[in-house]
Amino acid sequence: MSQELLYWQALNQAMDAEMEADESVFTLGEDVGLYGGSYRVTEGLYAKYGEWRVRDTPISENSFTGLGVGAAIAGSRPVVEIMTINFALLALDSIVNAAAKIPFMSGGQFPMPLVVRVPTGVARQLAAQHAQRFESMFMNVPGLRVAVPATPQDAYWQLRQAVASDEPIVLLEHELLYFSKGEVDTLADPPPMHRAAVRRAGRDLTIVSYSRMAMLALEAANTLAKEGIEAEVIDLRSLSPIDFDTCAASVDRTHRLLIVEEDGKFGGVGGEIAASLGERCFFSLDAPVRRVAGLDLPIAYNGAIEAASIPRVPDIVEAARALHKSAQQ
Amino acid sequence: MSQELLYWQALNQAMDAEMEADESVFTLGEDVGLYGGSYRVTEGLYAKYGEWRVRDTPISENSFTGLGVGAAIAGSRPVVEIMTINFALLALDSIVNAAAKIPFMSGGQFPMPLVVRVPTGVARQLAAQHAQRFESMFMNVPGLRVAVPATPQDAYWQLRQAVASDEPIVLLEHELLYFSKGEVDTLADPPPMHRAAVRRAGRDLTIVSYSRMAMLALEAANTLAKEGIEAEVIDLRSLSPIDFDTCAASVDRTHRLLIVEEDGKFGGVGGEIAASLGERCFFSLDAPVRRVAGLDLPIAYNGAIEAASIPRVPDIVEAARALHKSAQQ
Amino acid sequence: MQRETLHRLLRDMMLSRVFEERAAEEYTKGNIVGFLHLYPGEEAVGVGVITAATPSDYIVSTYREHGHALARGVPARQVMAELFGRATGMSGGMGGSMHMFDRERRFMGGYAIVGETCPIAIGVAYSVMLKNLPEAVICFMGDGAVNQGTFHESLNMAGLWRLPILFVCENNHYAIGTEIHRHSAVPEVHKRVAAYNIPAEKIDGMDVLKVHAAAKAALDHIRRGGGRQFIECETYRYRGHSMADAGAYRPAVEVKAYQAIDPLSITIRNLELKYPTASELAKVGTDNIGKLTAHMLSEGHVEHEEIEALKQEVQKAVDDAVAFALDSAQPTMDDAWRHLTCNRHREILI
Amino acid sequence: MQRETLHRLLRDMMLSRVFEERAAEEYTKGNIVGFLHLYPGEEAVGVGVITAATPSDYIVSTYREHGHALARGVPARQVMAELFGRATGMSGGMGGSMHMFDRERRFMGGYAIVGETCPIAIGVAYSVMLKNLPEAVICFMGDGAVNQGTFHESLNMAGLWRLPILFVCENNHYAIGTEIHRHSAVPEVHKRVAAYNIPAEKIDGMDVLKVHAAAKAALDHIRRGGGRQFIECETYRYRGHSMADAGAYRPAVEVKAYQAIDPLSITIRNLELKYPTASELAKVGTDNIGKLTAHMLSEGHVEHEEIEALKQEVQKAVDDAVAFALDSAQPTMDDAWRHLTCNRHREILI
Ligand SMILES: Cc1ncc(C[n+]2csc(CCOP(=O)(O)OP(=O)(O)O)c2C)c(N)n1
Ligand SMILES: Cc1ncc(C[n+]2csc(CCOP(=O)(O)OP(=O)(O)O)c2C)c(N)n1
Ligand SMILES: [Mg+2]
Ligand SMILES: [Mg+2]
Repeated sequence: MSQELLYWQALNQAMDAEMEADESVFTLGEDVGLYGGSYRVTEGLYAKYGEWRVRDTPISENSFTGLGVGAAIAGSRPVVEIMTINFALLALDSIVNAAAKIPFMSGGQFPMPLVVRVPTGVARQLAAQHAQRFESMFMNVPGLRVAVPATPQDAYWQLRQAVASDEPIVLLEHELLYFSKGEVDTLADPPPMHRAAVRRAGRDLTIVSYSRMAMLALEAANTLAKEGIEAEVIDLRSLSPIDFDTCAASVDRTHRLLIVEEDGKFGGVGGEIAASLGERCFFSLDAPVRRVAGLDLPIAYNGAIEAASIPRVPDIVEAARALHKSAQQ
Repeated sequence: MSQELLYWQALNQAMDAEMEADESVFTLGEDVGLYGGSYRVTEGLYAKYGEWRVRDTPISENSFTGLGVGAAIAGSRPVVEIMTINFALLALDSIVNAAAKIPFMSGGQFPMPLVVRVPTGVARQLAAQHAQRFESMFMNVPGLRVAVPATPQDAYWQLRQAVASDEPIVLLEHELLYFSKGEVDTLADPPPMHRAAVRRAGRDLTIVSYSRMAMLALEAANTLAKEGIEAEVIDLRSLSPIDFDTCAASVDRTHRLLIVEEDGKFGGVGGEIAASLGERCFFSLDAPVRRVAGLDLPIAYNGAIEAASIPRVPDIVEAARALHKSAQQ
Repeated sequence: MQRETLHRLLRDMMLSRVFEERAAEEYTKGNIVGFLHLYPGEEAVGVGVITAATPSDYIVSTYREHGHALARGVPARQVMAELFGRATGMSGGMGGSMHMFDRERRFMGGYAIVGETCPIAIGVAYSVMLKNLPEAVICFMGDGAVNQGTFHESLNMAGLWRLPILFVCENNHYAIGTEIHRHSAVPEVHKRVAAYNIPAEKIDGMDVLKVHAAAKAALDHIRRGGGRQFIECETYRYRGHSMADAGAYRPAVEVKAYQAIDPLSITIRNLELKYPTASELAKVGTDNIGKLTAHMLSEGHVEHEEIEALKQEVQKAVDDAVAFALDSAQPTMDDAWRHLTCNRHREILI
Repeated sequence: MQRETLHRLLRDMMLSRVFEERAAEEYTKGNIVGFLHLYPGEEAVGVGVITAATPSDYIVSTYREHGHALARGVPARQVMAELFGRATGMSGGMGGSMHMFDRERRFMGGYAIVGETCPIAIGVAYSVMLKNLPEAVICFMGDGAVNQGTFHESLNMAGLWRLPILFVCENNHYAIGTEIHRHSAVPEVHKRVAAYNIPAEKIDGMDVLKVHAAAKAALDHIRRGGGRQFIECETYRYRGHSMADAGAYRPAVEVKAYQAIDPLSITIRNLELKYPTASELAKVGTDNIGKLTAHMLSEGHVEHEEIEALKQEVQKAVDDAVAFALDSAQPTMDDAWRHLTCNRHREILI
């Protein structure tokens, strides 16, 4: 059954479906209840499931996330919403020191069916403390998984898969995607949660990206096609684990790799991708792996500076063009 | 004036020198005062400078680090000790959202002479919650600097430079280095704080490493030399910024790059190094860049498993040998 | 209280109100973007407290700080220009609504992470102690911020070391859509402060005179070495949490009830009151209200025309601020990089 | 109180004491490595509280939890084997001294991040509420943990939602080398709890009977739906903070004074006391001590020989535990990977 939905509606339906199917699923966070969630993801659930299963919390990020950890080891299935990634820094102890470690350090005794949903990314002029990305912070944490749905369909699938999983998962939802639209088939079988999607086939170069930037990369690919450059666009869908097989297969065919990420370049997600694929595809690469990334600058409030601080479609086009040219020399 | 000192003694002398020279320098943290610091770095300072300049704090990591931020913008020069990196997760809000952002988001109005000293790394069977590394978490934060002294001399120099700087700096001190010994010249002019050091020259491959692993890489190089393989060993000394020039110059000569890091491989420091140098030295590399890194596994209490979870000298030797061989084919 | 002070209180409140309503308009026009948290209804708190500070005191504020900056004497032009993201703004257009700084006026910033003002403010206070100066630090926070760990940690240190700090809780009963009874096990904030050995009291935050008097007493006490104080000011915001919020979670009767005690109207009404003569007063005795009335009487009260004049002055200042902001240049990328590296001086890094 | 319970209290305290002293020895021999935080002096707290729990209650503990695990009924063998890092240990050798877990006994772990027990325990309690079961959660913390933000945040939620949880503060007056007066503005922990609408009381943590009685009453109340409770148990650790700490920051007279009220000796002395006859007692009246004495009398007391037998039993258990640990296999790398992915079931990730 396919319908056109906004990204937030897809998440909302996924939450509803999981809560309806399993009484042990509950959600909590600031203003997820009566208010319906800052990005409307939990809209309608408070009235339907009551305050115990849709819990408004005080502004206590570390402890309500830790509450999720405790509930998870006691047999419940919590979905914690942290209002934005910027506040998730306050909850890293619960996510990294507790959730990611307990199954291992207990000698495999406990499940950790915890989902942490986090709006993230650079939205519109929210300034330095409200426009961070931090994806890479969650990658260097064994025991934790990180998913980055870019489409309403993936949002629906991956949230349901996350709730169903017994491992702790951080779901990063880009704030500018909540009102993007797409077909959602709620009955179709989803692909594995962490498999990358080839969003567009192409022979000339591979663009690896994720979340909102994957959508920009697709736009860029369309522009490039008009110039005769056929870019293959891979949307990673997951940052931990990363589906390097899909990426490597593509690079081995195209011989060029461009990585597009919104986070700051230095120490960002792209470093790991470039390093891993650079090693794996060393002999098939015709040119250095390139990264188009956010500037290593905090996000300014000023709109023009903000816009120039993260990749835009022309930046991707230009980098792809240069990569394509250099590879032909 | 050169003397042989333990790493912690070098830090202690650096602290003392800075506190003596400048009244606005003070230090705070858990048990830094009466107790003298978990790793003795602040030994003797409480008696000498009194409780206001050597302040024992409650167990409140985020707030006493934030206290440092506030004191820094008010004209003092705080040196915050967080007892270990594992607890620094609790203080990331103060470090990342506040210290790293204030100078920028105030439009350049405020200094941020904050030093955060943090014991880190895998020591001896401290288990999953006490053996983390997290270096890469601090790299993707524009506005923040990260130093990783590996020798008593660097510990002395870099702590003094950090205190003198008006930018916020995280100083990562490996727990197993505190009792390592080395010559310390307190009068010599230090190199720039973030410049890498070529610890050993070599023509066959470049090993880039930092902190304790740089010392292990040196050991490995000595073993390799006996087999006729001459490895150049670069100790980065700093993880933000990284002195890529020194590294690239070496790789362009040796044509092979091995990165040795103690943190987990996936999403770790090595990714950025491999990506940056892989791009820059693409045409001079004869073989894929290799990373020898910690396993992507939490650290187990069990000693044998712990030891196998991070690089040991033979692991480095073996990887270097393989790289050397592959490059000759 | 000086007639001058009374006028200043009134003027600052009016300025804040008019400024904020204009900011809302400019937001609708697209001149201001992002999160915009407005202050109408709460002016008596910020104005009452900040007018009690001396120039040597420090202020640490939240994302709802335009009124605070104005009361601190930052020209409306610079505040508005910051909202417009211009180079002439308080933070050079880098910070926007939530991050206004003015080092010279010791306005140590607006912070957008709830609870973050507490650690930063105790740090400023710690620095004051190190310098051994008779200065006080003012730390603002909302009722929602009280549940953040940093509140607890920081107040404990402030109490333990008797730091020179005045904590001001702007209790408007809501953390975005969550009412205080639904976020705090003990909704009387000042009672929670007993856990930290910090003298605390609750003040009517709709009454600027009471707020001002309490803040003045507290700050004087602090500057004399008395250490940490806490005031909870009960107040109300008339608008939604930010421009993105319609405030639909609040019953209309509640909003209306609080609008009936608008701190601006109350101040004007009080100042306009025809007071009894001194001899009449003496007969009444020295009860609380009498005391205040007597005091105000001795200072004189304002005429209706003066209020009109103030209104016009304030309106002009805000119009001028908008014109200034619109005229101001945008910051450049070079400015941004310069701000990031502002503390590098001539330091050679590598 | 049942004679049986009295004996159990004594036995568990003895076991904990002997176990810990042996652990210290094994540490010196190198059989145990890493951080080792021992419990001597504090046994009355853990034993008093945990023996008051039913099997359906949950326990969340800190890094100083060996005595807690033993009191919960985990065989000494598994506790010791964990200290030795063996595959037969409570956590398969992955966790060590600071991370002991026993899912079956609802021993939900030892946590080494100070303050972390609070959020985890309220989460377990929240889950109990969701399941609507008459179960209680016990959350341990030290006096130093009280200053961590999570304490504040979690207690607020526990108070707000009346979660079925008993917080137990093991107040041994020190956070490593920092005495409580130097880390807490209000050193009476139970008073700080007033900020969260949680009934709190202070108990003599050197008296196992008092601790047991208070915990029992609290847990019964919680299981009957009464919600959140807090007890502060004043106690003392005889050793340094961990094996790495000589405890030189404490005056010798202080340590000696507390050793004179060793909870073990006191319990033994109490149990051995020659009690007055019932009629003699009746004349004395029903004062506090009298009440307890009467109660104990009615249940009977232990003979000196029984205590000797207990000592031997406990010693044997600990010897056996060490032998077992030494005999046990080391976990393999495969085990470690298996533990990391224990929740992957047959899930296909990519
Ligand atoms: C740590 C953190 N969590 C959540 C938010 C999102 N947020 C912004 S304001 C706010 C409510 C704050 O309420 P209160 O402290 O009462 O201040 P008020 O807005 O009422 O002035 C929330 C939850 C934030 N900015 N920081
Ligand atoms: C967040 C955090 N900060 C610091 C430490 C280091 N540390 C371990 S135990 C301890 C003292 C804790 O004191 P208390 O809570 O009173 O417990 P006790 O050891 O006295 O039982 C400290 C500071 C830690 N483990 N976690
Ligand atoms: Mg509020
Ligand atoms: Mg203690």
